[in-house]
Formats: sequence, structure tokens, C-alpha cells
Amino acid sequence: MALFFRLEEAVSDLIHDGDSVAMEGFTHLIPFAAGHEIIRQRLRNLTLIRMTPDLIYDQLIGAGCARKLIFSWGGNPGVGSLHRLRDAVERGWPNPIEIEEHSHAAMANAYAAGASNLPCAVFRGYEGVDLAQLNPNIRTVTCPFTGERLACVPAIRPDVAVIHARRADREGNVLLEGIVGVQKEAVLSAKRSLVTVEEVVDNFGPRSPNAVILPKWTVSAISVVPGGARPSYAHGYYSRDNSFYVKWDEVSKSRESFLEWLRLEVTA
Amino acid sequence: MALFFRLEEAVSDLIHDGDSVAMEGFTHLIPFAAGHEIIRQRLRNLTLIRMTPDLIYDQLIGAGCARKLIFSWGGNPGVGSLHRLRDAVERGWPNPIEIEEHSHAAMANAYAAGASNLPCAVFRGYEGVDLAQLNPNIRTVTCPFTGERLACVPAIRPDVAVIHARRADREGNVLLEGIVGVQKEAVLSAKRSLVTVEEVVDNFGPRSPNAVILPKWTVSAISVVPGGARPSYAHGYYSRDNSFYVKWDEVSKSRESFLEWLRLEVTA
Amino acid sequence: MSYTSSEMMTVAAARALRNDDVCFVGIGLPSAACNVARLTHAPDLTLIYESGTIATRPAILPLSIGDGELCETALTTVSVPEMFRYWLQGGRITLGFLGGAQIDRYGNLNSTVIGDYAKPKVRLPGAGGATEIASQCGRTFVVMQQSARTFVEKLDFLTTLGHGRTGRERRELGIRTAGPQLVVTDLCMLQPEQDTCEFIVTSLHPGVTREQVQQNTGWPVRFADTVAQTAGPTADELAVLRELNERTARAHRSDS
Amino acid sequence: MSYTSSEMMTVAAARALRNDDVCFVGIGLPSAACNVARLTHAPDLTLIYESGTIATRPAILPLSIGDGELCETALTTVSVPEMFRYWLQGGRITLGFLGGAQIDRYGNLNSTVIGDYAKPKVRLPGAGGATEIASQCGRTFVVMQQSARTFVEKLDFLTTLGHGRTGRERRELGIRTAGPQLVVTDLCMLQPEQDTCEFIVTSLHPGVTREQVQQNTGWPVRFADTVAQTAGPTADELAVLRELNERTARAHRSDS
Repeated sequence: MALFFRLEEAVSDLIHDGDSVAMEGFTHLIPFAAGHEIIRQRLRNLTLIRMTPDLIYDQLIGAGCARKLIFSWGGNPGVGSLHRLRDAVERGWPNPIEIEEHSHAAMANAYAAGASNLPCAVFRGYEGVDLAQLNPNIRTVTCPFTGERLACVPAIRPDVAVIHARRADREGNVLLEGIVGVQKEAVLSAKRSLVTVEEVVDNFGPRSPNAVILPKWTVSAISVVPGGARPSYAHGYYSRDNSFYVKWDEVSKSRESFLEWLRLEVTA
Repeated sequence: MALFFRLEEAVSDLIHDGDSVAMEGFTHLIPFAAGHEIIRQRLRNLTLIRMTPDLIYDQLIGAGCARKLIFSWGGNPGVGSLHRLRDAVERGWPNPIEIEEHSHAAMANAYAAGASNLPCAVFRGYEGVDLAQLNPNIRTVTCPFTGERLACVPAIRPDVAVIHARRADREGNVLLEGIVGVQKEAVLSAKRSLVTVEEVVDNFGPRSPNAVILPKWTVSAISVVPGGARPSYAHGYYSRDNSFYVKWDEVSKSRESFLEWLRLEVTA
Repeated sequence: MSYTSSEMMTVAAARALRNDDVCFVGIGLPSAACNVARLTHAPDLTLIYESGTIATRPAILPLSIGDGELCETALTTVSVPEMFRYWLQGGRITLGFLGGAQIDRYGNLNSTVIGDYAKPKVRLPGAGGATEIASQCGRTFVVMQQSARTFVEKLDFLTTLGHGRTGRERRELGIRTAGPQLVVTDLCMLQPEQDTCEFIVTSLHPGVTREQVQQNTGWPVRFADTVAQTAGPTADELAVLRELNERTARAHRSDS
Repeated sequence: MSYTSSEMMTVAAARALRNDDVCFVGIGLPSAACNVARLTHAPDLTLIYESGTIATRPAILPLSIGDGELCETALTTVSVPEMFRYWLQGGRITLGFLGGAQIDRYGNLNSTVIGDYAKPKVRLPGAGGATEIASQCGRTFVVMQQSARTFVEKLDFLTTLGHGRTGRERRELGIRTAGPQLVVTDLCMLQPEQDTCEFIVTSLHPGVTREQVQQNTGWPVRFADTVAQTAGPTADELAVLRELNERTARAHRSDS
């Protein structure tokens, strides 16, 4: 049953050292505020799961929170590299990081399989590519009807999912809308879940009968954090701060400027 | 690319003797008008696919259109038996009918697998039940990570899907709304598709960004058939004619009264 | 206050529902029981119908699993594949209701055929959602009229797994959900015995004798060491149920 | 009229799009090319972005795959699992755009690492959607700046299958989609030779010589029997592209 908590409390109740954590949001609604709270609480040895690690995981990795990363595309969208991720992979700073790498199709199917309480996801993919040889979690099953070999990856079943949404109602139901990515699947696949929201409304009012809603009993905790997705965006609330994404390329390039940013903007 | 046709034309262009046909609609939006057109065109040897055969397939089976039925629940909802289906199964009238029987979960997964261009659907189910021994299309695959045995059925890939929807826009996009059942999956799993609609609108107007819409290039033909779901219902247009469902129990009980109804209400 | 045996069944089933249950509801008596519970002791009970409607609050009882009323009063409505994948198989439903044409002593059910499958005497509707409701809901309740024809020594067909043909199969298959935990009939309530998983009578409805129960059971039925007497429906329970039925009848009359 | 080599690339790619294509669009040049096509010869072109937006008609170019503009102008927006299952794997996308850090003569791409996978010299972003875009779209186009560093004899890592390491693997794996059918660079266009599936130069952009192309290709590049000359961008094409870029710059400036 979803209850409302301060972000600090929700993070410390739900997320612990060594947990696997999926923070999702596909360009839209990336839960940056929750990420910064994880950094402030100095959580360590996390397995971070996310299709597009993006700036949010660049920050967590640079801050030393991560032991392992499960992902499918690790870049700064439209800008270039994730320098902190690269520094961890290429030079082991601030600590070596294990990576488990997939394709988007595999990750999307693995989240859906997790939400469906399946041990694995079966799909078409990974034909003839090197990743299939290197990642022992890419296997195959054979269709018992046609004999076709299909790709198979483990379901994603994180300890905790963290997402940002536009709004919750007073009962604790959460409305997802617009670019919904894999957020619903992330929450349904996880043992525990934290949703940060822009605002709480009395009720959602008139809406599509097929609105994408997480009922209160699927969410562990809700925190009201206006602006909680910045510099990503929340449709109808604020736009993507594209200049920050560009600026991040500079900020994150050196360890020194990154640590300075971290001190000034997150941990201070 | 969806084009608008008269129902008569659409059925005769898209559906042929011997085809596998999935007519879907979960209580809501059952495409009865299209079913009656199939009866009038005296189509034969169809493999009829539908989770809940319902009155629509009772009528097609009684009229001699079906060679085989793939289904998961064959009753008159809230009323009782489907007498024409029972007469065909129990006594081979008007012709013997082969049945392939599943559970709802299997059928729903099989449609989703068809829409996903997979040869089969993998799910949890069928543990310890007799159907799994009798239906050769119920098999298992083993999860390569956990060793668990999971149920597996062939994907549904019908020759034709037929659904009824509330409205299309002038370009031929189709809006599904409310109880959407497996209609979207049925259309996406089929080689060809026919959608009957209550009305055509200039455009769908303001709507949820996540509205359930079939783009025009996923639909073969659209026919405007107001009332095309009666005695089932179209939310916002007309209610379910519950009295017809009750009356059907009488009408369909004997071959004579059924044939009389067919002559007066469908073929005349 | 007088009441029918069907009212007794409905009320007994309603009482067994918890306020925090998430119920997969079938049409007919389960739907009535769930809505009576919601209107009495379990206002937060979450109702889910397999047509995809989540957290519905119908003012009247639906006649079908996909009535417009269910969609209009739902928190949201999802597709049927999503319902079976994310919600039922996803393990998010705590309680499912089941019924059937036949039940055996281990709570296995038949709703497929009477007679031989290939050449049936009576072709019944089939499994529908029941097979996976039985294995994937946290626990299930069975509601059925009791008679020697329906409470049978041996099922003609096992459509829906209870505790298995010997009471052990469910565990042996590694199914982690609890399975059938309560059978409510017009005569009594039965619950599975701890070790054997055989359903034994734990409560007799007012005025019902052990002999009546045995006459209406196709196997030598056993009784718990202490058999309770089911409390008759209270005035409040009856009022809620009858108002619901009356509202429902009125609404459906005006439909046609 | 003068134009940049990047404008030439964009226009050449735009021309190869058909009015009835359903395109899986990536950010950057593919997005520009698709929108130029939509605003010129292919008004019915359907654009799909992997964020789930179907049939979008952005007035400005998105900076990310999930910009609000894409959702606002879309026919509808689906979840990412649905996008990959029903739409891409479902076989409903006729054309995908790909790029990468390295390409070989058979159109295989590397966007994963330079150097060894376990101990990379440069860690690149990785596959993203590309692996399955390459196998599941009806056909693909590759758009890349051409240089001896990017057009290589041997990939450091095969992220995305073109026609395979010997040009035969794609067929041998039973993949039924056509794979890469066009490579557009700032210098020329290459297409797969019928039997070998090796990419050969079929058209040189205005002012580009065969020597330039060879200098910027890491393998002994071959030329078609008749090599066309790419028509330079028309005034109309340039105007549409530049207005689009100008609108985009203006909109994104006002964002921040």
C-alpha cells in the first residue's frame, strides 16, 4: 500500500547497500532527485539497472554508489559519451564496475517478464552479434512447435524500482502519461518501489478509461518532489534542460570538475 | 493501408472458405454484424478463433460455417450453455466440429505472441490439469536460467481478424477504448483485418497521449456499421441487450427454432 | 428474519473477504459476495474482473464480466493480455473465486465435460480463466450449490487444480500459492485439513444437519473436531444484499 | 547554391525514403532526413521513435529520442516493451536508420568498444535498439561520416549485423529482412552488390573523386560498373532543411 514519505525517509527505508536498483524514465521523467538522495545517503555496491544509464547513472557511478551496471545504451543523448561511466569501465575510477550489457529489445522484454513473474524473457534478437557470445545471460530456447531458436534473457527482478511521475491522487494511485517507457514494468517487476511525483491531486478527474495507472497497492512509497525529474522533463510541468545535458559533457570530463559539481550541487 | 468498404465487399474480399478467422471483443464490441455477413456469404470450413465463442460463434457454428473452433470458454455469459456449439460437439450437427481448447491465459498470451511475430507464447500455466494431456498444442519449454518448466502454446496467427470499434478517423486510424480485450492483438496478429465501426469522425480530437489506436497501416478494411456490435454493446453508443442473451437460450435450444431465427433475422 | 440458502451462501462468502484483498471476481455469486463485502466490512476491497477492469466500484451487479458499469467505475482498464500477464501471473491478486459443475474432496474442479472428453455427454463451457486463477491467486474460494451430483468421488475431467487428485500434487508441482482454502455451499462451509488437504466440514449453516450434508456429498464427507454453526445473515447484511439486487434488477430492466 | 557535406548527406538520405515507409527514426541526421522527406516528397511517411511515439509529426527536430514534441504530435504513444514487441519485432517497421563508430564492407556496425571488450580503449554507448532494428526492420539505411578510421577492414566488435562477417551470415541465419541496403556518407552512396553483399560505391556526391573515397575507406573499396553522380541538393530541399534547422534552433533556445 503506497504511503507518502519525505524523499530522505523513503530512500533510507527502501534502498540498502548491495541492492539491485532500477531507476527508469525514457528521456521523460528521469528520477534525478531520488538519484541525488541516493548519493547523499552514500549507498554503496548497488547493482544499477537501466536501459539508458544517461546522466543519472553517470552521477551515481562517479559518486561511487555502483558495483555493477546492467544496461543497453550508455550515452549522453544527442551529446556524446558518459565520461564517468567510461572512467569506471576504462580505468576503474572511483571503483571498478562490472557491466552486463544488453540490447534495448532484451531489456524491454526482461522488464515485461519481470512484471509478469516469469523467470526469463523469450524474444527474437541477438542474431549473429558479438554480445551474444560475451554475455552469459544471453541464451536461447527452442520453440517446441517450429524448432526455431529464440533469444532468452533473465527477467529483471530488482530489489527496488524508482520512477518519477506527474501526479498521484490522495489515495496513492499514480498516473503515468505521455512517454511512459518501461516505468510501469519497472515498478511491477520490483520487490519494492519508490515513486516521486510532481504533485498530489484530490483525484485524477475525467480521463481515458485506459489511462496508465499504478494502483496504490503496487507502490511502496510516494514522495512529492516538484522538479524531481530535472534536468530531464515532466510533460506539462517543465521542459528538458537541454543546456544542462550539453554542460554535463564539460562537468563530467574530469574527475576534479565532477567532484566539485557533486559537492556544490548534490552533497552540500 | 485501411480503406473504407461496404461490409459485404469487405467480407468477400478478405475472408475465404477455409480461412482461420479471429473475431474478438471481450463482452464489449463483439462484431455481430460482420458475423452475420459471413453467414450470408455462406463461407465454409472456417477455423474460428475466439477466447469466448459466445453467441456470435454459436450462430456461425449453427449456420455451418465452421470446421474447427479454437477457444477457452464457450458459454452464454450469465445465462448458460451455447446450444449450437454443444449440438455440434455432442452430435455433429450441422457438421462435426474439431475443437482445440485452451485456458484464457493461454489464448491471451498466444494473441500477444502473434502480434509480436513470435512462433509461440511462453507463460506459467496448465499445471496439473487434464487439458495439458489432451491438447497436443500445450507443451513446455525449460527456462535456461532456472530450469523451471513453463507452459508453451503456438502463437495465434489468423488469416483474418475481425473486430468492432467505436470510431475511425477519415484517414482510417481506429480508436479502441474502454474494455479493449484482445482486439488490438487480434488485428496485429492477423494477416488481414476488418474493423467495423460505429462512425467516422474528422479526427479523434483531444485524447490521452496513450490512447489505444490502431494506425491506418495496420488495418486492411474498415466498414461503417452503426449498431454493428448489437446485441453486445458499444460504450457511449448503446447498451448490452441482456434480454437477447436470455432469449437466445430459447432460440438456440432446438435446431428448428434456430433455423427459423437465422432465416428471419440474418439471411432473409 | 428469513433468508434463502443462496443469500446465506453469498453472505458467508462475503464475510471471508479481507479489507486488503485484491479479488479476481467472477460473475454471479462471487460478484455479489465481493460487492456485499465492499459495502459492509471491507470498503477498501479491490475488485478486478478478467475483462481488464481494475479497482472497479460498481453500484449494480454486472451481468457479464465486461459490463460497461465495470469500466466506468474502474480506476483503469487494461487489455486482457496485460491482465493475465502483469496482474494475475504477476502475482498481484490475493484471492480468486471459482466454481464448477463438479468438485472433489481435494477442491479440484471440473467445468469442461460430463462424460468422455472426445465424445461428451454434456459439453460445459470450459476453463476460461479458472486454470490460472487457481494457480496464481494467493488463495481461492469455491462457491457451489451442494449435491451428490456436483460433490463427486471422482471428477470426469480435472479442469482446475485444487490440491490435486491425491491432495499432494499441488505441492509436488512446486506451486507456491495456497490453492482452495474455503468451499462455501448452500449447506455448509468446508476447509482443507492441514496435512491431507482434504476438505472437511468446519461450519454448518443454521438448520442444516450433518446427515443433509452427507446426503449431498458424493464421498464419505468428514467433519472437523469442532464444527461451528454459521451465523445467519444479519439484518444489515441482508439489507445490503437485497438493495444491491434490487438496484441491479431495476437498472437492467431499464436497459432493455 | 552552396551547401555543406552534412546537408548533402541529409538530403541524399531523405530522397531514399518512400511515401509509404514506416520509419524507425534515430536522433540526429536520420531524424533530419526523415523530416525533410516528410516535408517534401513523402508527406505520408510514418515516423516512429523508440520512445514509443507512433506517427509523430514534429515541427522541430527532437534533441532526444523522447522529446515532448514527439509525444504531442504523435497519433499515439505506447510503452517501450510494446514498441519492441508489437511494432519492431511484430514486423511493422519498413525502414530503420543506423549509424556507428565503425562499419565494414558488409555493412556490419560497431558501436560498443574500440579495443578489447573486457579492457576497452574507448567505451562507446553500446547497442541500444540497433541490434534488433537491424534484424527486424524491412530494410535499413546507414548514415555515417566517411573516414579510414570509421570505414574499417575489421570491426573491433560486431554490435549490429549487416550482411555478416563474410557477407553470407545474414542469409545463413535465416533472417528474412533485407538488412542494410544503402550507406550514405558525406562523400558518396554505397549499395550492396547483389551476390556478395559487399558495399560498393554507386554514386559520388558532386565534386568528390574516387581517390578521395578510397583514401577515406579502410578496405580496397570497389565501384559499381556505372557510378552515378548524386544530384546536389535542390533549392527547395535546402530551404526545407534549413528552415527546419532554424525552427529547431529557435525552439531549443527559447527552452532554456
